[in-house]
Amino acid sequence: MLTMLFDALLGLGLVVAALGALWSRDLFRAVVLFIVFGLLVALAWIRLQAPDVALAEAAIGAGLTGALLLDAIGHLRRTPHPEES
Amino acid sequence: MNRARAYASVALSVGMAVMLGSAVLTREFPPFDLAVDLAEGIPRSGVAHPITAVLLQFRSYDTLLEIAVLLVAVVVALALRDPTPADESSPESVILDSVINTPVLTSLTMTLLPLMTMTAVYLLWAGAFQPGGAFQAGAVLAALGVLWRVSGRRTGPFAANRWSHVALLAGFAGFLAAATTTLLFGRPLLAWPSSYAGVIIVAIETVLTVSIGISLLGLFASAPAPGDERV
Amino acid sequence: MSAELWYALVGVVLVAAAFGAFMAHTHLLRRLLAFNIMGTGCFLILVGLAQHKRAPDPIPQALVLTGIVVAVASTALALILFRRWFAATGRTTLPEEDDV
Amino acid sequence: MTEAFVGASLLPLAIVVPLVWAVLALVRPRRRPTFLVLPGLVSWVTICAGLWWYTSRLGVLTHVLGAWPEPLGIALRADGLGSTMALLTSVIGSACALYRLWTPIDADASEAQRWFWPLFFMLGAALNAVWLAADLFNMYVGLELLGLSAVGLVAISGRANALAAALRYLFAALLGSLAYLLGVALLYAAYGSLALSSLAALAAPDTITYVALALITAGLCLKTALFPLHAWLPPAHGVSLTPVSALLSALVVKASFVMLLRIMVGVGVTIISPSLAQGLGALGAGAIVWGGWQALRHAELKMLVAHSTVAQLGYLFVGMALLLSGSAPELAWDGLMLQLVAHALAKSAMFLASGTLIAAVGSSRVTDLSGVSRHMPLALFAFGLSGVSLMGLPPSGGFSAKWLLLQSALASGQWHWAVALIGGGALTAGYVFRVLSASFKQGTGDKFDRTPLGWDLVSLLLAAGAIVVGVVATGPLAVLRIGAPVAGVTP
Repeated sequence: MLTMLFDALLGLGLVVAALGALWSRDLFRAVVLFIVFGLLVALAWIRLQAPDVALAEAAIGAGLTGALLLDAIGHLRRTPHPEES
Repeated sequence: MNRARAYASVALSVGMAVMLGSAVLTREFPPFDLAVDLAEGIPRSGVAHPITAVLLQFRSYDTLLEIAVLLVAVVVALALRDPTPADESSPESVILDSVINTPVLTSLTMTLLPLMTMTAVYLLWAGAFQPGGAFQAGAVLAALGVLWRVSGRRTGPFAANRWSHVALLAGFAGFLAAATTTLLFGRPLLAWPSSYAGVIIVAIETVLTVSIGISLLGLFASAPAPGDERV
Repeated sequence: MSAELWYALVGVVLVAAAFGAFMAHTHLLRRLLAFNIMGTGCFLILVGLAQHKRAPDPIPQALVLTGIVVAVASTALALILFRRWFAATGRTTLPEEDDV
Repeated sequence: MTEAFVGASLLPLAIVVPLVWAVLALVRPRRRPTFLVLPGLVSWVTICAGLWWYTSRLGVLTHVLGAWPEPLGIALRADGLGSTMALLTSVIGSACALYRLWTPIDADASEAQRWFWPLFFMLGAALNAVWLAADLFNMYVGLELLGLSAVGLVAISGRANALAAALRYLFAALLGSLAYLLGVALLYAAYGSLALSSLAALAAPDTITYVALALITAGLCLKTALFPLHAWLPPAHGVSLTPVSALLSALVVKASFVMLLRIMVGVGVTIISPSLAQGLGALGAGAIVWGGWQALRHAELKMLVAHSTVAQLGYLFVGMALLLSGSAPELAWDGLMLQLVAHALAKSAMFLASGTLIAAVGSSRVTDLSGVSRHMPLALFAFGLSGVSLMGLPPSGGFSAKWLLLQSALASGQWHWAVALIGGGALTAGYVFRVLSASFKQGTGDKFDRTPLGWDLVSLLLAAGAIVVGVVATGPLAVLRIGAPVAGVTP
């Protein structure tokens, strides 16, 4: 019962985080939500009994991709081309 | 975002959801289970952990091509930042721009450095019989490198020097050599004799870990920085 | 409903939402986010559906590991091109496509 | 060592050898590593020629990688189509490599072009990996390797418009391969296998299979630039370095098409409805008309040639429609195969010749070609010769291909395709003569730059190949029928 509740909440959380990452007005917030999304997916992989994928997702999917995207946004913000928030 | 575009987006989403959802919900049970073949193959694979066995035995060719994909991404990264000889006097300035130099982060990195290195080694070793392996270990190494770089070190592991170049190529080149050598003995590509398979796989995973770490870090570190407008 | 099927369905919703966003956005970073979320949804479908009413299947899990590395390589490549493009033109979208 | 073993060992070598040269070229990336590249080309062509010869003698060759039999492991498989495409890849690849080696080093050229060679060999390995693949997921990895190296090659010319083209190409490629991967995920869930051979035996007409095939088709059509999903192609093929344009148009877009062909004919043939196949053919006909029309009115020479690729790819989809829904699939198969081969040769020749003309005139506009006929007769002749094959005049390979497709359409009573096939030929004649007539106009000035003789030579050889394939079509066609998954086709 408890695990079912956990699954339900996690699934919901995944969709909410994804929608936030996809449609948030602020690009920085979108990327942060994407990293949150990656960490939540790692939990989902553990529930799917895939600890290897969970490890890779947390390190690469959330961590490295997140770092790359944050770095790119920082680059956009520092450069004097005020095109996009 | 104009209204028409938003409606079109919703329509595309709904269409995709209906299509995929109907496929997922009507799926019948598959006629056979590959897991049975897999369980029979594991004892001959030289590793105990099934995922590692799939990645470096049953579908090792996929992994070989995948490392090539990673290498191509790094090559393009290098090509597009490529410092011309004239620029080599100040390669650090490119990096320093993306640095967030804070004392907390610096001391954190110093603490994490041994810890993460140990984690990477552990993951690599564990991959033989439980979750872990070259990719996870390589990712931890790369994360370490990213921290190292972000905390303001100039001599990062991906300073464009000869050693990082060697480490970058070693994984793919070593894997390719190990894959091809079997042909000389009249065996198929990647068909390592089962008595040596365990050793060979550990060796490949070790070089791959370093190469994957360096490649992932290279993708991070060689992104062109602001002010670098040579196009 | 098994947990596996549930996560496969979550994957369906993720792919669908991200596909719509991919087509709607012109900002290349937003498209890249959508691509990554779509990929993750695809991986959830691959593993979840294969394991539905079955023991954990290492094969799709290994495929997903491969897929994650390919995805990060593609993302990094896209970001490098994007930053070059931005440095050269100051644009965050492709030519002929208006800003959002 | 048995003959069969030697033949089967050539399969992995056709992929490994270019990979080895990619590594060698990476050790110290240089702009013109002639003495590194030449042995690589020779061994590559030798291996692929050997593979083709063994396939023609022994039939379909299989190499079980790691000695793990399918479906647990992965196999490489060389049927007639696979080994012919591998041979073609090594030959056209070598021609483009020679063109590149003969290119004078421009001091202003971007340093990024030092990385041409590793990417070039990776591209060659990826192409061979796709031609010889027999596993759905392995095809995905091969296609990604191909896509990323192709995007890299477009990007390294370094100018801003090349970056835009590379980005557009990359995003289309990413979306396309993700759609493909989704389809593969569904097929694995439905059948528990990724090997094409086992899926062919299992495929059933249920919802999940249809959705999977729809996703795979959509994704691969995007990657093949089927009209109306073609918008990414002309800029990417138009702005690249000339040998890169040639490789992309001649071979790279065909990779996703061959995958689609293998899946449609192997897995889908019994469950695809004829109307669906007709739909794909209709898009192909649309491509023939739209691509031809755009080529007729485009101001820049390389963009004209790139639009011609959009049009010529349309013939492939018309051929696929005839293969899946016509009553003469064996004729459609032959026509399709010849179109693949003849277009690859003709289009690479045309791009290389165009690059030569542009370099001589110093302008990429068609109207600036006036007077070039007297100064660049060889390049112009190569252009015209490849044009003969593209528009389908006898005795070229393009003629035989279109003639076979036409016969297949008439035998099936599908007259509408005949209209598209003949109309497409007229449009092609239009844009080829547009270039030729511009070149034969009296020039205003006589300032033409000298170009290397080697450039003319490779484009002439490729164009001659496109003609010769038509003359000796029966030989290659017999090989191309080996292992063909079509009823009534026997070698």
